[in-house]
Amino acid sequence: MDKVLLSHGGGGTMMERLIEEVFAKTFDNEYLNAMEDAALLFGNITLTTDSFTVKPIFFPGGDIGRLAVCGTVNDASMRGAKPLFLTCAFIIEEGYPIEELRRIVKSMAEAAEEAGVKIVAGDTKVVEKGGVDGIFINTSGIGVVYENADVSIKNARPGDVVLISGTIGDHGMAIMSAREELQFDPPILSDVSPLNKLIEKLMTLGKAVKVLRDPTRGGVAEVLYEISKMSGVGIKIYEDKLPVKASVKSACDLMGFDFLHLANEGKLIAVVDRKYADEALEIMKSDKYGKDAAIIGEVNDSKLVTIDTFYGTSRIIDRPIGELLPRIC
Amino acid sequence: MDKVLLSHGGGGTMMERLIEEVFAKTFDNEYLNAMEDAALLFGNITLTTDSFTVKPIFFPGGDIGRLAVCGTVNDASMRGAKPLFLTCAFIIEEGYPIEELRRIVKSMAEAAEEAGVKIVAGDTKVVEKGGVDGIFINTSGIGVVYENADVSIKNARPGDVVLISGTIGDHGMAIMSAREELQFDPPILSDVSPLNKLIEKLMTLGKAVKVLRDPTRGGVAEVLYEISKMSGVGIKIYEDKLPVKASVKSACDLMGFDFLHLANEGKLIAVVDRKYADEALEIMKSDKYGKDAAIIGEVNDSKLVTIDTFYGTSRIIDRPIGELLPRIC
Amino acid sequence: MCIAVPSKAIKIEGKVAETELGGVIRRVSIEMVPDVKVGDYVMVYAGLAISVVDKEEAEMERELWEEVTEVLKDAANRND
Amino acid sequence: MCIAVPSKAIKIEGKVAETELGGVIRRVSIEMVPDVKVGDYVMVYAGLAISVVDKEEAEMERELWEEVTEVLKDAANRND
Amino acid sequence: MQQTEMIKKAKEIIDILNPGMQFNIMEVCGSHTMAISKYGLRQILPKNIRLISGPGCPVCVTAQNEIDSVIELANKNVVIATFGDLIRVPGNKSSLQAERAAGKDVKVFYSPLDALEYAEKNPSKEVVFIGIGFETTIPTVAVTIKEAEEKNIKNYSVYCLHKTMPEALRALLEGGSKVQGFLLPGHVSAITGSKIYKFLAEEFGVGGVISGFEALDILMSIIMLLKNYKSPSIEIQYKRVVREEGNVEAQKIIEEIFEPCDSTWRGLGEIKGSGLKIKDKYKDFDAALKFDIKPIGEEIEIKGCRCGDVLKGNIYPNECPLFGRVCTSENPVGPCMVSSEGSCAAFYKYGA
Amino acid sequence: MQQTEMIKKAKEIIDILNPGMQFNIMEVCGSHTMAISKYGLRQILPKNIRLISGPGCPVCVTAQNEIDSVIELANKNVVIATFGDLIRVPGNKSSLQAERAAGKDVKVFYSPLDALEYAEKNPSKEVVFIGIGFETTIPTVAVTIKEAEEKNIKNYSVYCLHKTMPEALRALLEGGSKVQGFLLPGHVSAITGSKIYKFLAEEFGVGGVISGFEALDILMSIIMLLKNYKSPSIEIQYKRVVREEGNVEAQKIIEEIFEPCDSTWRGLGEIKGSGLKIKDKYKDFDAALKFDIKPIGEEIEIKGCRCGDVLKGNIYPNECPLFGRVCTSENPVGPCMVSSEGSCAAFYKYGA
Ligand code: SF4
Ligand code: SF4
Ligand SMILES: [Mg+2]
Ligand SMILES: [Mg+2]
Ligand SMILES: [Mg+2]
Ligand SMILES: [Mg+2]
Ligand SMILES: [Mg+2]
Ligand SMILES: [Mg+2]
Ligand SMILES: [Mg+2]
Ligand SMILES: [Mg+2]
Ligand SMILES: [Mg+2]
Ligand SMILES: [Mg+2]
Repeated sequence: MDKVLLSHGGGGTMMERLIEEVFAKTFDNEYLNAMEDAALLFGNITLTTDSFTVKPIFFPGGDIGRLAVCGTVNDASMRGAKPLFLTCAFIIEEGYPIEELRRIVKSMAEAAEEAGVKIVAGDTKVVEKGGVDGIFINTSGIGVVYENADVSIKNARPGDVVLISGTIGDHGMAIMSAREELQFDPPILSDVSPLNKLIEKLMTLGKAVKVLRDPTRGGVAEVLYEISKMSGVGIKIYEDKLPVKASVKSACDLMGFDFLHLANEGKLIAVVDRKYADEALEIMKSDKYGKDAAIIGEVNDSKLVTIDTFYGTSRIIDRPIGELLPRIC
Repeated sequence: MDKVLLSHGGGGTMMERLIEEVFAKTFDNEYLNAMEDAALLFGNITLTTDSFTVKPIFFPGGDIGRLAVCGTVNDASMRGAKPLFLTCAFIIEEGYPIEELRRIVKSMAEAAEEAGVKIVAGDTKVVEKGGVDGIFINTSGIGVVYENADVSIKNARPGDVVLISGTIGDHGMAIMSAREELQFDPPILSDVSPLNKLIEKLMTLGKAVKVLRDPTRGGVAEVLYEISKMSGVGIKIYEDKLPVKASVKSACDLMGFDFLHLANEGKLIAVVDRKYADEALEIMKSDKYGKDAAIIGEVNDSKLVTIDTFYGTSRIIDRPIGELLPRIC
Repeated sequence: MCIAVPSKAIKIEGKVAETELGGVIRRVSIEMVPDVKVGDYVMVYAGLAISVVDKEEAEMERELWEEVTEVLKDAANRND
Repeated sequence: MCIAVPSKAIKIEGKVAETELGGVIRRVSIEMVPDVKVGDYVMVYAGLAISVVDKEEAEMERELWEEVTEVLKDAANRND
Repeated sequence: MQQTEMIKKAKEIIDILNPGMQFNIMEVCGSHTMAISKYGLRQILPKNIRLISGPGCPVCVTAQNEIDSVIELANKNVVIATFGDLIRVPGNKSSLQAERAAGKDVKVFYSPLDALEYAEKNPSKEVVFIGIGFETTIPTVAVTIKEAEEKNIKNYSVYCLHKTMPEALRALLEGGSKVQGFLLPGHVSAITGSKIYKFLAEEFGVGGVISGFEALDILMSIIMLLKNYKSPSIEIQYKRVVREEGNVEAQKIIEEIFEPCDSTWRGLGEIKGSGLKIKDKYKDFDAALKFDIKPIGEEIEIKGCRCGDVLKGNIYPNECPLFGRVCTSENPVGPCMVSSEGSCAAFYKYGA
Repeated sequence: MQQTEMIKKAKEIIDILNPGMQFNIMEVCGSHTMAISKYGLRQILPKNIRLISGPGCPVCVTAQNEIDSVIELANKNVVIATFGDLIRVPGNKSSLQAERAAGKDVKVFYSPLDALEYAEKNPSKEVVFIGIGFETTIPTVAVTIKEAEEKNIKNYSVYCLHKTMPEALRALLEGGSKVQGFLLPGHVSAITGSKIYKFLAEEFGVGGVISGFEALDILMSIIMLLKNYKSPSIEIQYKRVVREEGNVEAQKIIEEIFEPCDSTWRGLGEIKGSGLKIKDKYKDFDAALKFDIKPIGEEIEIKGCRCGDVLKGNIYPNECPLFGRVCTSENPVGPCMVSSEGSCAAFYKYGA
């Protein structure tokens, strides 16, 4: 490992290693080591950060601005918290059209409005032509944990069930379609959305909600691996229960992708006490961003992340390495 | 205004206009409109964000890592607060040497240790070769306001005095020297430092400390203009009281810069109740980062930002526009 | 070694066909399958149609399956 | 139109001198001031030394100042 | 009938047809390898029926020194146009991934046709497509050379590392592989037709079924192999796609552009006539000539890597001492791990 | 004596020497303009002694269509090498700043010598230095052309927009400017010597003092002007730097490389013999020839901008109706505002 590779940023095993070896070991503190989507401070305040470098900047179903707000709103919520405040920091290439910048900022404002959060601090850097490709945005977010909540990546226990709030891989495929000039009819739109209202309702189930995680980079597969590792459990999902659009599946077949590796930006994985599984599913389905929610698996003590296939067999789920590459074999 | 220019990011009038017209109008809320270094949340929590894109990444006296920690530690402190937690988000160019990344991370950890803050959440993005020039870091920071503090960019009142915690322009000139291949003997080092310990001591003066601001991009001149505007006052400084290294002054003469426009990364401007001016100065001077502190001016009701020159005359201080350019005339 | 998937030819223009698969539209070269007609399914590999799917044979494969299950029946009978 | 500043020549190598000004070291072309010696001050403009500062004249300027202040004295006397 | 029910049926049939003795079925094609792992088909088969992976992953059989020569090419100020599959494959010192990170121009294309289009749109850049793969891939690459010639595109060439299948199978059997039947590659055969495999049955007495890639295709093919192994022949299960005569158009264009040459296969060594080179007539499009590049030096084995034995079907991946310890998907030692359809990768990813 | 005390003394002397009538002193050099504003010297002078700015800011006098031609050059796939001063100057449609943002290669150099070094190190790039400025700048640029020829550097050339001072002063006085004395440029004169100004006194009866740039230099020069205005002559206050004969070496190299030509000055119009062009002998280094560029079309006045009157000393900047309203440092309308040493910029920045 002597140079940073694209795969180090792709979500998956390469990234995990980079983070563990370079960042976690050096910064080493109980907050960071928790490996949560958001740190828990002062007992009930969540804090999270993410930079957004998506290409193209405007993609089917959204843009970098909406993504930057939703991504952090979602992460800030994933400890069972209500997100309240965001910061946003722009890095802009010299020569970037101000009109596009306005569109992005408007899109952020709308997403913030929808999520009910306020953008309270900002920063703007302009770097010389070629110093950055267009525009990057960082957002950090603060939330307040709901009363009676105890949500953590460490809380999954054998017997719990695993839910997803909707179809898998829409964002990743929307981006891919724009980059690889794949055409879809109807077009595949990114699912980029704020999930905090859905989570707010879900949190009425209190401690029955054990884990919340949004399957962004690395996709559903990576989140399952993270839960498995941090909770010390196994997870089994059912292939025939996975909600996925036919077109996303087709395109994956075409290019040799596993849709479990595709990024989602408006979905969450929840691990819930089995007794409340149906109730949780109902709550999800009642939300505008949870209509396609499904119970997709269960927690066991195998320590493995497996899938029950269509064929009545079971196999380990392929863990993403990093960069998603179209392939022919 | 149809394209983003380097000057829009340089601290100064162009940037002010971009922020007002594009960001502030759209995000419009009381926190952001306050135009403070850090937003004040829940009554006593400060939140701030900054992205760091400095070139070169390693510069005389510091590196992007130390800068990213100190910059946000300082901003988080500038409401009279004790900074406690940081997030950090890396954007890294494919191919960046991991060894350098390690050095940067180590430097961040050391700066965080020195400042007594914890890095509690992180993010890593890798973008393809050419998508970013080396490495950018965003940090966001959280602090808790000291009891009995009331520090705000709006609090300067005629009669107050203006202090600076040390020599002016060291960071800006250190960067310039590295970029323009200017040689200094002895070398000019960046002043990049965490000022929170100094501020902690200063805050024993309670409400006598009216304004705190670190003169980063746009330099001392820009901070004075911001205070003048947000507090609705005038400010007068004394040319013969400004602490500035001879070499910084010489290099400015050589290249046609005003040292009041140069960035500082380990200095603060404080506006203090006149009765406590000497005490504040003593406190600053007792700190390792305040040895060259000086009382440099006073607040008046002229609404102008002026300087009393060496020649017994007075003039308006040149406000920075944006990009600093070496010039021949 | 070869991820090829069947797609339906929905438009043909010279050496190129527009194909559709589960909503995915792709332009593919049909130089190697000159007889392809709109409505046909083609196997597409790396942008090139390498074979037209034979509907009758697809049907036959299903029949073959039925036939094979006869083995099962026979065997079951034998075991009786 | 022309920001030129005096710097001290501290080393001379052919057509180039290393100059120093308040700790700032710059290499400048001395093609236009071929007689410059180490220790001299040169006016440097955009990388080129355009003139050697004349120490005696600098002294004289100060004297000129003294002389001019005589005017003041005279005038003051006249006003008496 | 529902698919799951059909699978259940297939299992019952296989149990009935089970010859009892150890029955090795070699799936030649890497896509079969992946499908078998992904569907978990080994769990359906009785223990004595072993599915072993053959030399049908183009990345896996690409020799170490061939990869090195691609890296050398990347240093010649050209755009390396490649299938994504090749990006992470380590040569002796580097990989395309590392070269790209070091600033070399390496671009991933889904299709060689896209690479040609890119060359056409960027006439100031030299675009070299890295031709790896078997008979399925070869016509796609051939089409680009033909089109480049017709359109007089001068900045496109192909570095030809293609290999052909029959010679490798012959070499395997001559080397004494213990195989009772072949699962033959469906898409290679769509091009070649079935006749090229005749020698398997006729000379070596081993039968083969040309199979599709669905779970049922594969199970059906296994059933066909089990039914007929005593009177070995070459059958086609995947008739909807594969004709006996293959794709004649594709065969023609292959012959137009390429001619056979010797080629070194990782793990199998040099096999006479198992490679392709660009004919003299098209030498302007031959990157090997244009940039004076060829596989450098002797083929060096990677210490401890047993890819050769895996490719020959002598061992299962998890019998390699490096498997899962030193050799993982993230840090692959051998090409069988780095290729997404390598048998070691399949075992590592999916547990079997 | 302390400096502040000396200043106080100077003020007293000036008051004593004050001729009572309106006394206009034109500081020709932009650096004097800036110094005067920065030191706040107007506050020291009695109201009737007015310091007005002349045509000595190279950016300010550069014609609109000259700027346009530089922009055109930027579009010819060359590296525009320029002093920082020029970056923000708007032409009719664009500025170098905007062109750079649009991806054109515009590089700021502190010295033309650095630009030449850059060209030498980047032989595949065409580097064009934009030669603006008066006699101080000209030798620096001349040196680069000489060196480029000696070193046979083929990818370096100069787009020559240089102007010379005496002809402009003559034009001003012929145009009827009411000036009682000139503060003459210290560094221009270090090159030219004092003799080029003789005609001011001899033909027009207006005296001048070649002045240094310190506050005391300027005040001393004003004192000298006041003392001698009745018997006008050309004197040197800045003797430590300026010799009567100027810098002979520099004069030689200017003559070696350049020859006079007509030139258009913003606000003053075309002035015969007030420009320089590269001699035929060095035509390989003349970007105007190499890239077939020249100022495009007629010089178009900017609506409302009274730069011309400002440059002629007819009005103070704050008498221009656009000043501080439409025309600001951030959004300059005319070149007197955009140049860091323009008189409008000086007034805007420093309040006077
Ligand atoms: S596990 Fe790795 S080292 Fe072992 S045979 Fe497979 S690829 Fe080679
Ligand atoms: S203020 Fe602006 S518009 Fe008016 S003369 Fe000066 S530069 Fe021209
Ligand atoms: Mg985050
Ligand atoms: Mg996130
Ligand atoms: Mg900031
Ligand atoms: Mg770009
Ligand atoms: Mg997350
Ligand atoms: Mg900030
Ligand atoms: Mg800051
Ligand atoms: Mg993140
Ligand atoms: Mg770079
Ligand atoms: Mg600040």
